Amino acid sequence: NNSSTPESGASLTIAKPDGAIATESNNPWIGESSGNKLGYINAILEPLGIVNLISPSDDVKPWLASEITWADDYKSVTLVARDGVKWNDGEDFTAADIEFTFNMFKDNPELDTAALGITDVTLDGSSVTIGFTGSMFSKQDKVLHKLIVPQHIWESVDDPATYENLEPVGTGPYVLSQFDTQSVELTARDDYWGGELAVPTLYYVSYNDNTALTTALANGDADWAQAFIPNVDSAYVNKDPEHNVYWAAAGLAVDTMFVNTQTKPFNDVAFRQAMNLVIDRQQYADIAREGSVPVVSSVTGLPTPVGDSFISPEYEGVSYEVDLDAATGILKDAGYTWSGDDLVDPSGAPVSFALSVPQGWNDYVTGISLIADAAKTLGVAATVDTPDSDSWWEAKGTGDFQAILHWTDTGATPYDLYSDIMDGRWLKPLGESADFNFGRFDSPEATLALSEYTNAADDATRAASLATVQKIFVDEVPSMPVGTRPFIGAYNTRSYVGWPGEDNPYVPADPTQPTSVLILTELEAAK
Amino acid sequence: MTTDDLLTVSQFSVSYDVTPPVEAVRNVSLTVRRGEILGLAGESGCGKTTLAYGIQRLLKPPAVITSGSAVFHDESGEDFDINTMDEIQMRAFRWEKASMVFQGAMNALNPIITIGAQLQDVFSTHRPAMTRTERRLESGRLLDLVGVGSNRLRSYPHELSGGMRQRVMIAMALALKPQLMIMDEPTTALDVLVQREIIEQISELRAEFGFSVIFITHDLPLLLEISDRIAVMRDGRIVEIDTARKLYENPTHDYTRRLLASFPSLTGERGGFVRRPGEPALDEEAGSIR
Amino acid sequence: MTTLEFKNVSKKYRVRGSGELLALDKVSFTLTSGQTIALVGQSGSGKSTIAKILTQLERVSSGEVLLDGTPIPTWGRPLRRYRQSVRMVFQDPFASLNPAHTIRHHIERPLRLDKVVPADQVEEEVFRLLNRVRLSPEQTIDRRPHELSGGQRQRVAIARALASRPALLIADEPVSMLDVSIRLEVLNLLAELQREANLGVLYITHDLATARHFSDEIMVLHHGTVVERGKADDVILRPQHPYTRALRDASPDPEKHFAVPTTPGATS
Amino acid sequence: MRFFLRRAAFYAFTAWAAITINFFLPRMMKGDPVSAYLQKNQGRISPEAIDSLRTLFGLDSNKSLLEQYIDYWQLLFSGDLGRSFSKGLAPVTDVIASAIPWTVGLVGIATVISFVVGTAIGAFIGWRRGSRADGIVPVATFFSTVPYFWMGLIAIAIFSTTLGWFPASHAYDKGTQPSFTLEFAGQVIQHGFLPALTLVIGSLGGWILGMRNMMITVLDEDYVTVAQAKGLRPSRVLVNYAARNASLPQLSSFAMSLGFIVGGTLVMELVFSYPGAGKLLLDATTAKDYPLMQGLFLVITLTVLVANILADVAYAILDPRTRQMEA
Amino acid sequence: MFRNGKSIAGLSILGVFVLIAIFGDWIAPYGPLDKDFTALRQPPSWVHWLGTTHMGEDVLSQIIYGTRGVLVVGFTAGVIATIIAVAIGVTAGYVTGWRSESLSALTNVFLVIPGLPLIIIIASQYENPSLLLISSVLAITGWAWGGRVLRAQTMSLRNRDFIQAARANGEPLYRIIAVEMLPNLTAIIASSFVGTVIAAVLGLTTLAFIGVIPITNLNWGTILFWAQQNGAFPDFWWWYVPAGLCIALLGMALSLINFGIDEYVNPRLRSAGERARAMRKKGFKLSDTATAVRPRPAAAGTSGPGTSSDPGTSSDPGVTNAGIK
Ligand SMILES: Nc1ncnc2c1ncn2[C@@H]1O[C@H](COP(=O)(O)OP(=O)(O)OP(=O)(O)O)[C@@H](O)[C@H]1O
Ligand SMILES: Nc1ncnc2c1ncn2[C@@H]1O[C@H](COP(=O)(O)OP(=O)(O)OP(=O)(O)O)[C@@H](O)[C@H]1O
Ligand SMILES: [Mg+2]
Ligand SMILES: [Mg+2]
Repeated sequence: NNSSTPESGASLTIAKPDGAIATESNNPWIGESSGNKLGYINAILEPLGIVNLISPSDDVKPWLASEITWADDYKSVTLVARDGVKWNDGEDFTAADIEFTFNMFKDNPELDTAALGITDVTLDGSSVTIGFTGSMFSKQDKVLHKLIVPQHIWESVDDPATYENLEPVGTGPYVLSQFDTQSVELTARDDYWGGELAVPTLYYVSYNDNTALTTALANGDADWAQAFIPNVDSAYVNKDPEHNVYWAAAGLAVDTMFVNTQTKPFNDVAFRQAMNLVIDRQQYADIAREGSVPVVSSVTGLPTPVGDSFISPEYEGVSYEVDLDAATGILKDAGYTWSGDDLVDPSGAPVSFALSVPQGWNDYVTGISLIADAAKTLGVAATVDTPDSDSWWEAKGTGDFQAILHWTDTGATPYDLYSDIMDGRWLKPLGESADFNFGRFDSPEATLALSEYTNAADDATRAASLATVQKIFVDEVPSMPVGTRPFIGAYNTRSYVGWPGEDNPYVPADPTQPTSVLILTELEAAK
Repeated sequence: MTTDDLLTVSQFSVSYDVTPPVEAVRNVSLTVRRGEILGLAGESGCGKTTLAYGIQRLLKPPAVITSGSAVFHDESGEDFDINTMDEIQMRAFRWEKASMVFQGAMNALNPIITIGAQLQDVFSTHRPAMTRTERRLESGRLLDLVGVGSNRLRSYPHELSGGMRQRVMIAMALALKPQLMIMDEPTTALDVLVQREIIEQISELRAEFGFSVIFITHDLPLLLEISDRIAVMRDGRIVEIDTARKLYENPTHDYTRRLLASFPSLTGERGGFVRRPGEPALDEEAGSIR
Repeated sequence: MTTLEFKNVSKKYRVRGSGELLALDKVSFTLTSGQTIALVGQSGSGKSTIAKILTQLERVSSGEVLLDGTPIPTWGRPLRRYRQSVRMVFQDPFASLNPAHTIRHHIERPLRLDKVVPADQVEEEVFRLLNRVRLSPEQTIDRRPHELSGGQRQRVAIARALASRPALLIADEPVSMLDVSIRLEVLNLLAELQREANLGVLYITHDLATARHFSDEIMVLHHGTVVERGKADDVILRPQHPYTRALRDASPDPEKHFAVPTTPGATS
Repeated sequence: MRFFLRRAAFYAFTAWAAITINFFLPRMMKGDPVSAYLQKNQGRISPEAIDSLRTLFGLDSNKSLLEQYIDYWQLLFSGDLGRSFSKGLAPVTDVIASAIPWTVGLVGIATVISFVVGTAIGAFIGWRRGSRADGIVPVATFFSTVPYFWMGLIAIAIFSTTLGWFPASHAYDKGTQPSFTLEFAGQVIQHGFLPALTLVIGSLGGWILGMRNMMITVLDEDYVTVAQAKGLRPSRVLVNYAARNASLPQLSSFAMSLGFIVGGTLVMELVFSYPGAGKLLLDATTAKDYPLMQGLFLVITLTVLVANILADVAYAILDPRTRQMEA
Repeated sequence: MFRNGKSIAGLSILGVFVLIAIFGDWIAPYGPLDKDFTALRQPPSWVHWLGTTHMGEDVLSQIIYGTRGVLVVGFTAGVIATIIAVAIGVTAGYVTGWRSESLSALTNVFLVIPGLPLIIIIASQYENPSLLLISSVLAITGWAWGGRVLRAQTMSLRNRDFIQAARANGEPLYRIIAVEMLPNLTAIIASSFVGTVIAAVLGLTTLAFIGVIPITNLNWGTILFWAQQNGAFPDFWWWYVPAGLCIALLGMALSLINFGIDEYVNPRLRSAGERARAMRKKGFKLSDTATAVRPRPAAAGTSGPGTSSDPGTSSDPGVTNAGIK
């Protein structure tokens, strides 16, 4: 089935590497329900609007809400329900469904895994206004990407957390036609509000691991997946270079080396700056991520091009460069010396540190091996630890480490990225478990600037505070970004075209996101 | 035409082709007469079993028959040269003409199959025309004959005593009314009372059916009682062969004499036995063990 | 003078599936050093059970065993001292020697265990013992059991039993597994040693002929009870109990067989 | 009768011990389901969700270990195994029910095939010892020492990726639903062929060798010679007198080998994306999904015990001696 | 045993691996983790005999260094498992009644418990588990089989006369077990030891492959883990084929040793193996049901008529009639 003639009416197989699906549950609020795990729930239920996380400066695309109006301080939003949308059981979609859905989060906070903090939901004809405890500026996507469920079904549900929703009713383009532990089949609606759909049938399939998934993608058993494919060219793209596409679009999240800023040696800014200068981001992208993700280049840590519009003028075009001389210069200035090849700190102690990531997280393990090698160029004895993931997780939270690789959250703004690294709101004393800012970077200015950024009511204030944040980030090196965390998508154009891609990045090509509904409606049969 | 001889063994040799080769039976010649019990005596390892198995071609590699012949003179007048038969002929010959009772009955019966099934095996192989019922009836009759009882057909070997097992073996050997029955130490593992019963049984059956028996044992007193003629073996050769009485009263060979002397008399006074003080100590033979 | 007395000894075995089995029923007898008693009986009559009780490999169910009038100890050092004076030769010389050890080990162990001789004389004593059972020490001492013939092995077993200088020796069918031609030699050897060391011997056998010649007294065991006991010749030649008679009549006896002329092959 | 009572008591004890261990083991593990969940979703779930998840999983109650243990037994007896954290809070019984048939089906069949074929080959090699057939032994042994996952991956590379003869994954084609049709059966066979074949090849060696060695021992028994002396056809001697006796020890190893099914199947399921209990167990273990782990442990333990009981019964039927002698 | 062809072959292969394990540092052309970023995923060449990994590490060097981890874990696990198996199995076999039954039940519980999760759980208790710990865990899940075999064997030894003789001589219990019994169990212990080593090697590599054992402990399994994680299957054969073959080769060597032990314990197996072939050369067929007839003097020149028979069918006469009248 690797033939290159497009097949009209071909089905599309969407795959995940997550192991057995086991039992059917189309509950959209449970992360591990079959609907969420395979992602097919996103073809059945739809969000309010679509935020393009790989190009946040794009306008938000209204979806079930035909109008989206944020208050200036982003503490409330008013949504107008789209007209002419029908649930797939024939009922009309109304604003009351939006109201119901958000009320459910308000009443069952355990379902609100984004911690939106909804205060009130008011229905006013065809519009709904939702109020929040805090500013949603940096969480716009999380609000708008909530899937809307039908009130007439869900109002009689006792416990929405365990409701299996076996006959899912949604507004989305597809309906569930057959569930099976091997594959889930969805068929296109002919009364979809968004118009005709090119793909008549979707299959969602799970493979037991990445290798099996890669094999399936390569031989055409699977068409579309969000999966990291090592050595992507030879394993996948080259199997059908004309049609196979692997697209990793950077979002506003990075893999970064959190360093413990409260203990030696990373409590010294000079040492952090020096380390930052010897880490080779290109090498990380090439080797640890096997060339399949974009490099993080801006010194602000913001991935490009997604973050370009957020980079303060001061750092525009300033890129990470490996500069051993500069690094040694900084160290010398700070009083470091060398004994033979070994770096000695001003107090006379040799400098060493341990890098750790859990065993089995192989790109990270490769990553820290590279960083350890880089540290050796400074004369630092850097060792690589790969404890089991539970020990690592615990140590990470309590700050019992010197350096780890970790990710930051992603969002429509750089807020998550910076906040996760340097925000005082996460700050916990060593020994207590922190959820972010693992390195215990303690900078009231940064905390203040971040808070100003997310709570501001105007763009100028935001720009100013973001610039402050970036300056602190660059100067004090609270953490060292090493790579981007892109949205990955692998698909082929044999039967369908119209995919998002390098040249038309309208959403990430991730089939498990609420935004994937847009892709499903954009696909066209290949000629 | 039938002769008086049932089996003629001449210049029969068997060796085990190991390094160095063991010549277990050397140029043995003997005849078994129709209806007689021929005893085969000799110490352990002298080749009794090898000879008995050898004339039935039952030995497994590395045994080879290196010379001689064993000719079976059938009632019908036909002669079978056992050494020239092929495997299929051999299979048809076995049990039909000559059957065996093996040393150690516990091991000679398959422990996980009923004795009935093991008896019926013989019929289904050699008498394919028999029906299942006939086979069962016949097997039952055989068990009755040897005094085990046809109700034991469904018993497993371990459910029977040693004596009963040996009788089952004898019943099995009788199944096809063979003309020759070879018994390799059939009573060695049994106690005297049981041994006596079995010996009597064999004598009775022989009187009834008229088959010949080659009876192997190292228990000379026993042989003397039951055999018509006795062959004494040593080192793979037959050193003396004669009627039981002659052998007992006038052993010509030294070895026979020594063998006889190894058995103190139950009721008499003979034997080199030094129980009572004052009698001379051990004979010289004992020292040779050193 | 050592006396071992069995007083109303009964032994029950617990048998899986079928409750209990009375292997010995109120058996009483006395064995003194210098005396040989033969214990004969059919298979399963309880002969070996008596031997096992004597060596304390099994305990009595009721009754008592007295050594010189005192009950025999059942554990610890006293038991070991008791065992030193009562030794056993097993039926199967192929099984009673440990295939993994040399002859030296087999004979040395009791010497060292019971401290029969000072440690520096052990070697000498081993040689003496081997010589006594007419084995050449130089040739046998470092061999393993599988390198010896059956008769030689049984001699080693006898040497081992004698090593502790026991007062009483129990021989449980010591020659039934041996080749005919060497049985008498071994028995003669035992008899000789018995005389020399003034041993008390319990000779267990089912062979009436050797029992008669080897022992002073014969004790006939039937289903766990002693049915007859008396001077060896008396028991064989003039049996009182029907069971003894049956046993005797069943034993092949060419002398009797050929005394009356019979047709060949027919049994008497 | 006593024999069977003793066996029953023994099985009851084993079951109790295994189930108790099953209860305590997961609780000795480090980490908890929530952090396992966050780890698995690296960055896709914000730590802000921790509290919601704790409530969701019902981890916010504090009960002593003993109370939990008692609850666990109560739930067991009521047939309720709880809900699985890592499978969308689905009832554990459902999750297991969806996986067990595949494991038992494929691996069970493969084990049986490998046992039957291996025993047959072993019997043949033992019978014709010294012949060229002996050459099978080293080959089979080689395959049984090859790591299974490696063989599986290579088999996929050759038979699936390169030659395209067999599908590389799953138990049947996507878009079909299990049904009792010929077509579905055909799919199951096609998908199951490669995993089953590799499983069989990987485990054949042990059976062949065990049977061959046993055959050689049995062939020296007197009753085999007797059977030959009776003039029985060689095939009959082979089947009724030699192989039948020689296969008895194989049978008890077979019962034991059923216990290794789940461990052995894990790698197979991983490599061939086959649905089944092994992968489920690994997933449950990494996700700290106690309810699912316990449920699987329970099912596995009971399966093994039942298999052993069956083997015991079969042994008792085939070997009359066991009925009398001790276990 | 050391004169057995199979054991010699097995021991030689094992010997080579042991040498590699000991002298790995000298033999290996590169450090196992030395990265050559200019030579990523290179097929075998003169520079890198077995090619390189995705980070430019030399596969050959990794295999050489990995040998040590495999052997150390395999043998340590084997030793520990054997100690447990001997302690529990022999005791359970020697004592009687409830003591024996409960030890046997313990053994069975260990046979029933799924080993893999047990390994994962125990291993997860420790940060950076040492080779010793991994071995112990593999041993804990792997001793039961040997324990069972040893129990059965001990039970049959217990009633043997020489043990009874030792008891009757008043030997203390520990001596009976240690001096009288154990030497007779050595072959079985050795074979169960070799068996657990094989199981431990396979277990270790499998666990490393599925990523539950720290990959910092370089061994052949971790090589395969990295290969699989980095998409080596099926294109980069040099990365995964040698490690798999090494495992199989080591397993094979150990199996050969076990064959040797088996044949030592049970001489019939030996005659079934090599001697059977020798006999075939002499013209015997072991499946023959009739004894070969081969007159001595006539056979001087030829190897005997028996050899001329066609080995094809079993109904074949197998013995040609050398008519002696
Ligand atoms: N398979 C064999 N390989 C080599 N030699 C053998 C083999 N079988 C028997 N022998 C030897 O052949 C000789 C005769 O053995 P055979 O079994 O015939 O003796 P036997 O008289 O029956 O002894 P027993 O009274 O102990 O049964 C012995 O020396 C024996 O060692
Ligand atoms: N350990 C045991 N457990 C149960 N029953 C036993 C045990 N040992 C012996 N018996 C039984 O006790 C009875 C007497 O056995 P014993 O061994 O004393 O007989 P024996 O006279 O020595 O027989 P043999 O001449 O065959 O050696 C027999 O019925 C036997 O089955
Ligand atoms: Mg014989
Ligand atoms: Mg006895």
